[in-house]
Amino acid sequence: MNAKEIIARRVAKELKDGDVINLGIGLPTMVANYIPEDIDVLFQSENGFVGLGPAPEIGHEDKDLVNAGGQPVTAVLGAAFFDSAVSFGIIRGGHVSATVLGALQVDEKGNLANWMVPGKMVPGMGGAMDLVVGAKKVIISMTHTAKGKSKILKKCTLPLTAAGQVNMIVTEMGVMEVTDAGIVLTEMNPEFSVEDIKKVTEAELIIADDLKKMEI
Amino acid sequence: MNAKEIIARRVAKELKDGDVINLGIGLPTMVANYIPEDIDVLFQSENGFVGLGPAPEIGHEDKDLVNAGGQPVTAVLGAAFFDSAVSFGIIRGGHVSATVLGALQVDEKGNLANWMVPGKMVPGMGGAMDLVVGAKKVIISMTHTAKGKSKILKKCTLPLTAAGQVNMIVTEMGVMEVTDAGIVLTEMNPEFSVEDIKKVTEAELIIADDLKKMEI
Amino acid sequence: MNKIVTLEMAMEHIKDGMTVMIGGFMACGTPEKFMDALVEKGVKDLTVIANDAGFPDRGIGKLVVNKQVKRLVTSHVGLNPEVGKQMNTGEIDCELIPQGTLAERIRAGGNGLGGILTPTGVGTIVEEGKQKIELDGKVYLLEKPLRADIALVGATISDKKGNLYYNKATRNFNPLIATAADLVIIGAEKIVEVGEIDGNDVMTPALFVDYIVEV
Amino acid sequence: MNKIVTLEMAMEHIKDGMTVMIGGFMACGTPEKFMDALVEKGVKDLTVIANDAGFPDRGIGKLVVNKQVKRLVTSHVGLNPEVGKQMNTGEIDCELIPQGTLAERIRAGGNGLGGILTPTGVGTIVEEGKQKIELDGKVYLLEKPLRADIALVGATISDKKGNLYYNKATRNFNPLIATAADLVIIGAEKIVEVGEIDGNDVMTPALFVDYIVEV
Repeated sequence: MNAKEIIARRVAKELKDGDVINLGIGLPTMVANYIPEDIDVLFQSENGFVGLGPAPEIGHEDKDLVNAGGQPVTAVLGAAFFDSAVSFGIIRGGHVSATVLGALQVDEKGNLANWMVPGKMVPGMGGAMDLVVGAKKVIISMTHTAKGKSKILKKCTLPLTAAGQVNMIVTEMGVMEVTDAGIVLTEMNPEFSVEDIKKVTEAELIIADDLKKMEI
Repeated sequence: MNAKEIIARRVAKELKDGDVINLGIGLPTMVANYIPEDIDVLFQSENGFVGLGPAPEIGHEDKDLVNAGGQPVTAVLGAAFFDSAVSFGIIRGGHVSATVLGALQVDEKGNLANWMVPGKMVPGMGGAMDLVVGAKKVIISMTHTAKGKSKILKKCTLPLTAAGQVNMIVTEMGVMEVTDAGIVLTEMNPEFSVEDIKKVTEAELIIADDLKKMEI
Repeated sequence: MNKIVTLEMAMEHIKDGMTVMIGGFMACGTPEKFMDALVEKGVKDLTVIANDAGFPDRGIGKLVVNKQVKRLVTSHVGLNPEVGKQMNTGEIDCELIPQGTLAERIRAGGNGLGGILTPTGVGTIVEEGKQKIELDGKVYLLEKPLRADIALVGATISDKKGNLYYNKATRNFNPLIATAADLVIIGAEKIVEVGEIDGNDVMTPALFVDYIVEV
Repeated sequence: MNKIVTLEMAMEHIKDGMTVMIGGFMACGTPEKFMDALVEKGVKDLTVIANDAGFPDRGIGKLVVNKQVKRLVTSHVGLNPEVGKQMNTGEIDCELIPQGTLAERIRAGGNGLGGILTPTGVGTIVEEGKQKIELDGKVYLLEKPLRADIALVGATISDKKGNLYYNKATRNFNPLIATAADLVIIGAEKIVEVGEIDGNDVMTPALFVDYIVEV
């Protein structure tokens, strides 16, 4: 199982029956593949609907039905469409149970940077700032390091997406919760040791008293 | 022709092809009866639709279709229904060409009082405050006096509905425009003299150089 | 998740002293069966947020007549003389709000906004106690969000998941209050299978809905 | 009043230097024929307000590639690398706004609000130059309304008076911009008789619409 699959499988276990979930593009999108069959989860697509389904078969694309990345998707039975003000009313108003997003950097205060690298990449924040502020739970799903460098920092150096909003970080190495005391490692992938993880994490890691094996 | 009919007929002449009009309850509602046949006017009902039609025949009431007074009405072909936020977005956003309302008092600054008499009548402002602030043109349609007392004052004494928003006043005696200089009598019902009108108007009346006969 | 419950089960959530938003405009679109059930249940000291006070024998008016409402936040009480009487005796506390402002404040409460700036009410007693903000030469009132413990929504059709459709003038405040309460209970005239309301025509997405009662 | 015009007649209203809102989300729901016509017409120095910059060969992106946009007010430009290039050369001025804030600012512009308070962007560079307001212990940014000279709206169906219906994800910013411009031009895939869109299902009432082009 590769790192991304480990992460997506673990994040999927966070979702509960009746949840409304917004998945970011890239790795977070993979979470949809691992939802337990016995629960009913609705995916919200910030471009204007709830009830996002999988990609259509080739030749069955509907030009009027795309996701927030502009890619053809399908809608499940019971989907509902709305305009962008309603869509972000749902997001900002706390009606999304959780948003799963990637990150460039996260820090001990729950700050998140995932929308620009000054002078290099300025794609715009799209809906990310609203999602991170508005969703009831913010789950960051990302590989633990980028080119060997830690992405979990004492303090973000890139421009923030939002201050103090991250609740949970899931990487291929483990699961971390952001608390008032700092970042707590609550689950660990048994392929790694605590020392392995600390070595590639710039932030101070608090090890949970009841540190568990990461369920995947 | 009684006073109310004179007023309603004259107000109807202010309306233009393509206008979106909100009529208050009571006298203003009568305006709908006198719209010229060659123009297309849509009536907005602040409880949530545009395309208000006349009252239904007895026995043909639709419980789901009432006006802002809770009375059964009909909808014209091409009517559109919406929620109260959209309804007042239309009103506050300047998308209503004119609102026609009654008044307890109007004054030289274009102030309007029509929603409460302290200690006596406190029905609530309903949509009146938004209508008067938001509509492109505010036309007050009312009998010139109440129990012999002037309703067109130097300064309103009752709690205001809105400050400085009235554009035009139509009574059975004439038509007045509210300008920066004060209230200008622009048309007069030939049954009255300028002196007759001045006598029952507490506000200073400026007489238009081209004072016309009131068209009804 | 089954959201369909009986009238009795739904009404159990409403307790003395709660803040309840109720949909409808002069009783059109108000879930009337919920009003009757609340009268029967006798729950009291309610704060009711709604467009108007209905009529004495119809809509929200029934709760007022039965003296179950301690505080009423509304735009219009003129068609229910009982409110005026109870205001005079001090039995009811009534806060009057311009209708458009009431709609926006509820929308703000449901949409995570900290407030909105409106020109409505400037220069009137509505501005008392409110922050005034001048922007680009125009003065606005800062109006704060409204939320409730419970929203009682009247819908024409609900599907089994809670996607809602309102007929004609019954829509009014119903979709707004459905966003702005901790618990949202629907009184639907008809419950249909999921998919029977086209996704384009859904006026309140099911994600806002907690319980559905066929009334 | 006949609102139905030809593409050429509609495009005559768009002049150099104007502010134009354009509907659509990554080109889905964007009136594509209007984009092509504007490229052909060569109108320049536009300020464009839209969710995103589309793709280089689709949607709003075409106007950027053809260097007709002086200023872009948007939430996302990541799928159109041409914007980044023109930002570096100073040919385009790009203001990035969180998507939900952009939607609310346009809605405020069309609904007569002086602004809205949002928690989005607090503690980020988005707050630079903006008034911060603390209410009940929470900090918000005061975001001001946006309006335009022209709105170019993509609709699936318009009736002959301009009542509009948007299919699925094409709705996005279209109903919002239809409220917030001095002149509103609709590119409709299909024009039907008045009454063919049920009044309950109208998503933009005709009163907002000035011109309709069948595209």
